[in-house]
Parts: sequence; structure tokens; C-alpha cells
Amino acid sequence: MEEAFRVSVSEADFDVGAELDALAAGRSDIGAVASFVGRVRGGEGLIAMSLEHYPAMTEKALAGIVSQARVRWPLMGVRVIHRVGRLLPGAQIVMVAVASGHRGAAFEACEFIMDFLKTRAPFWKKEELPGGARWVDARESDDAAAARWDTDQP
Amino acid sequence: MEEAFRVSVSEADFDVGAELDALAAGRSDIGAVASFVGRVRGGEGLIAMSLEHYPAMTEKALAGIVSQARVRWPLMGVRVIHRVGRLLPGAQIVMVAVASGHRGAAFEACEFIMDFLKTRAPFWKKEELPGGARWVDARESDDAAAARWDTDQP
Amino acid sequence: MAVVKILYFASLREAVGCDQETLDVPDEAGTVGALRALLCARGGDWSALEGGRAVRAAVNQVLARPETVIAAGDEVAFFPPVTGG
Amino acid sequence: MAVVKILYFASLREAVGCDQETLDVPDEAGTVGALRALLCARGGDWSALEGGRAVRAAVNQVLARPETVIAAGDEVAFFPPVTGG
Repeated sequence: MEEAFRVSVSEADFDVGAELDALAAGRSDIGAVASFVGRVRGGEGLIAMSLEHYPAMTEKALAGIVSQARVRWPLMGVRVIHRVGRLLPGAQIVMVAVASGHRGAAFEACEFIMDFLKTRAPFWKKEELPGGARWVDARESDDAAAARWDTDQP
Repeated sequence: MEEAFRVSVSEADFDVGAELDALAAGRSDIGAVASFVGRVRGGEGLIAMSLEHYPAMTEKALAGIVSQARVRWPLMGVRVIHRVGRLLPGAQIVMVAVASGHRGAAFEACEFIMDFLKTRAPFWKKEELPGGARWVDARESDDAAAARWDTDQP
Repeated sequence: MAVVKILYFASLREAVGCDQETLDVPDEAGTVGALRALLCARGGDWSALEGGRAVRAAVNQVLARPETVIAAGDEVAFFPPVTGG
Repeated sequence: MAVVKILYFASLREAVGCDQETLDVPDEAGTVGALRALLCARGGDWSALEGGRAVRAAVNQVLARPETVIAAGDEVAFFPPVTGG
């Protein structure tokens, strides 16, 4: 995957502004950059959220999702970063940024990548609560969100 | 419009990273931030793009669009910035960032605001080309994008 | 009669050669559509306001329709379809 | 017979009490679904792999289906539905 299309997994936090700047740096063919940042939501006494992953598979899965997006839309750059480890409420978990000529492609590809990441990339969340730790259940709404792309060709 | 919901128009460039940080600063109820940045695309020898607006109406129109989005989705913060004046290829024109509890609302509201901004906010683009200046024509695809929200209640 | 301020923007401003004017609008031109027809009837460059042309309007900085009523003191704006974003 | 490496993740890893193992898989358990049934048949904590439970699998780091064939040297992983993002 060339320079403009990058995925990574790390414990460290990321700088969204710097990543967005890097996507568009020195280019004037990019008309639209859509991005998404997911954060740890507090509530129910949440102390922290721990993210486990399957290291050998994770970046491969993310790169595969980006490749699928590139088949569907004319994209000029994609950046995916997903954190792992123990994160506190308010912390950034994931970012997806997509650069394209026009906003429709950028928005759709960004949503597509998030929907597939949520249902195909090997990450698991465990909540630390006052009463103990609890694995987060997968949500049917995430499966539904991913399934809409099966028939909804752009 | 309270602090977490802000619109502005300016000649100065904006710092997307700083704006996104400000939206989420000190809050742990935000699970999702979707954003969009529009840029001046080069090509066809484009020298510059000048943006004219209707100063007395612009921020009022943008604030009205944000208010409509808040009726449709549970939003925790919105930031809209639109530049005016003369911009070079590659320059940032507009940013829309939307914070919500979940990604569906954040993505949809961000697209909604962009679609309405494109068809309801009083900005006009004029291209400087080697052969002279030319006003940009409105695109039917933008009207269609805005029209889909008429029936597509979330 | 109603004295209103009329503004023109972008390509329409250039076509009619006027940024803004103050006009005493007769009662029979008391809607956006009627005012537009009145201005267009000036002929020459003002034909840019002809019915077939894509012209949008706002009254007091809010998008308006041809049937929107105009009152004394209003600010009426005419402009082409917007192209921001 | 095919020697494969088997990995377990997240709640499934905790339920079966095992991170990874190397297993000589008999020919009749040569698909992901058959291997899962073989492991489940160990009983006790391994019933976490029962048919009714939501368990996903990957072969060589690619999402797999029950009918996906397993070959010697493969890395097979079992885990609950993913919850990242």
C-alpha cells in the first residue's frame, strides 16, 4: 500500500490535525477530506476501556478494508489509525480519514471503512466498571450498518 | 447558539486539528466526531478561486442549517467555518465538524450540513483562469444531494 | 408604497452593474416575484432578472419565494444559485 | 493429519483458559467448522465453542467460514464477534 494509503495500530495517541495535513500536503487535486474520530464514552461509572487485538491480523484486515474502499470509490488517500491497550473516558480510539476529488466519495468511503472496521477488524473492547471488568457485546446495528454496503453499490 | 455550536466566516485559514480538539475538550460524552474539509481543487490551469458572500446573511444561514441538524439528530457540538476571499489551489475552503454520541448521527448530520450549505448558504465561487475569470455554475447534483433529506428522515 | 433596500450578488451583480439600491416599491410590486418583474422591465442589463434565468432571492437575509411579501424597510437580495462549500 | 497453530482471543480466550496451542488435527476435522466441533467436544470450558455461541474464525489472518479448509502449517484463530472502532 503506497504512502497515501496507510493503516496502523498503536498504543500511542494520534494527532488528527497532523494526519489530515499529511494527507493533503503538497497536493491540489484533493477537493474533499472526510474524517471520523471515535472516542471512549464515559457513563455507567466507566473507569477505562481496554482494547485487545490480534496483532498478526489487524493491519492486514485494515489494509484489506481500505483496498475494498478503493475499488468502490476514486480515492486519493486514506489514513486509518486504531489504538489498543487501556484508554480512559474521552480518549481517542480510532480515526479514519479519506481524501477524494468530491465530497460524496469521501463521505461514503469513510463510512464504509468505519462500518467494515467495526465488523471485520479483530479488536475487542473490555470495560472496567466499578463492579469489575466486562467484555463489550457486538451490536446488531453494526452488522446492519456493514450489510447495507452489500447491495448499495455506489 | 451556545459555545459548543459555532459558525463563522473569515478570510483567514483555519486549523482543523485545533477545532476538533476544542469540540471534544474536557468532555467524555462524545463518542463520535465526523468532519469534512473542502479544498480548492486545481486543474484546467486554475490560478485562484475567489469566494464572494452576502455578509449580513451568511452566518445567519449557517446557524439556521445547524439548528435544523439539531432537530434531526442528537448532537453535542458542531463547528462550521467557511472562508471567503481569494484562495489558491490546495487551500482549505470550508470545514464542518459534528460531535455526537454515536457515529451514525455524526456522519449523517455532517453530510446534511454540507449538503444544505452547498445549496442554501449565500456563497459564490469565481474561478481565475488563464483566459479570464468565470463564475462557477451551481450543480444539479448538489440540489439532488440536498433534496434527499426532504424525505429521508432519520 | 414601500421603501426597500435591494442588494445584488455575484454574477447577477456584475450583469446588472449594481451592488445595491434603495427603491420605493409600488404596492402592486409587493412580492419578491413582482419586484423581480418590475426590475426586469427596466430592460437592457436588467434582463438578467428574466423569468427563465435561475435567480434566487432573500428577504431580510432569509431565502424567499416569489410569493414572499415585501414590507417597508425590508432588505431584499437577488443572486444566482449559490456555489459555496 | 495436519499440525496447526490455534489462537483464542478476548472473552473466548478467557472462557477456554488458553491463549494458543499447537494441535495435530485429524483429517476428518479438516475444516474450520469441524475443528471447532472437535475442540468443543473436549467439554468443560470448551463448551464456549458450542454451535449456538457467536464465534468467529480466521485462517492465516483472514476471516473464515465453517467450510474453510485447514492445511498443515495454518494459523487458525477463534474469537467472539469483534467490537473495535
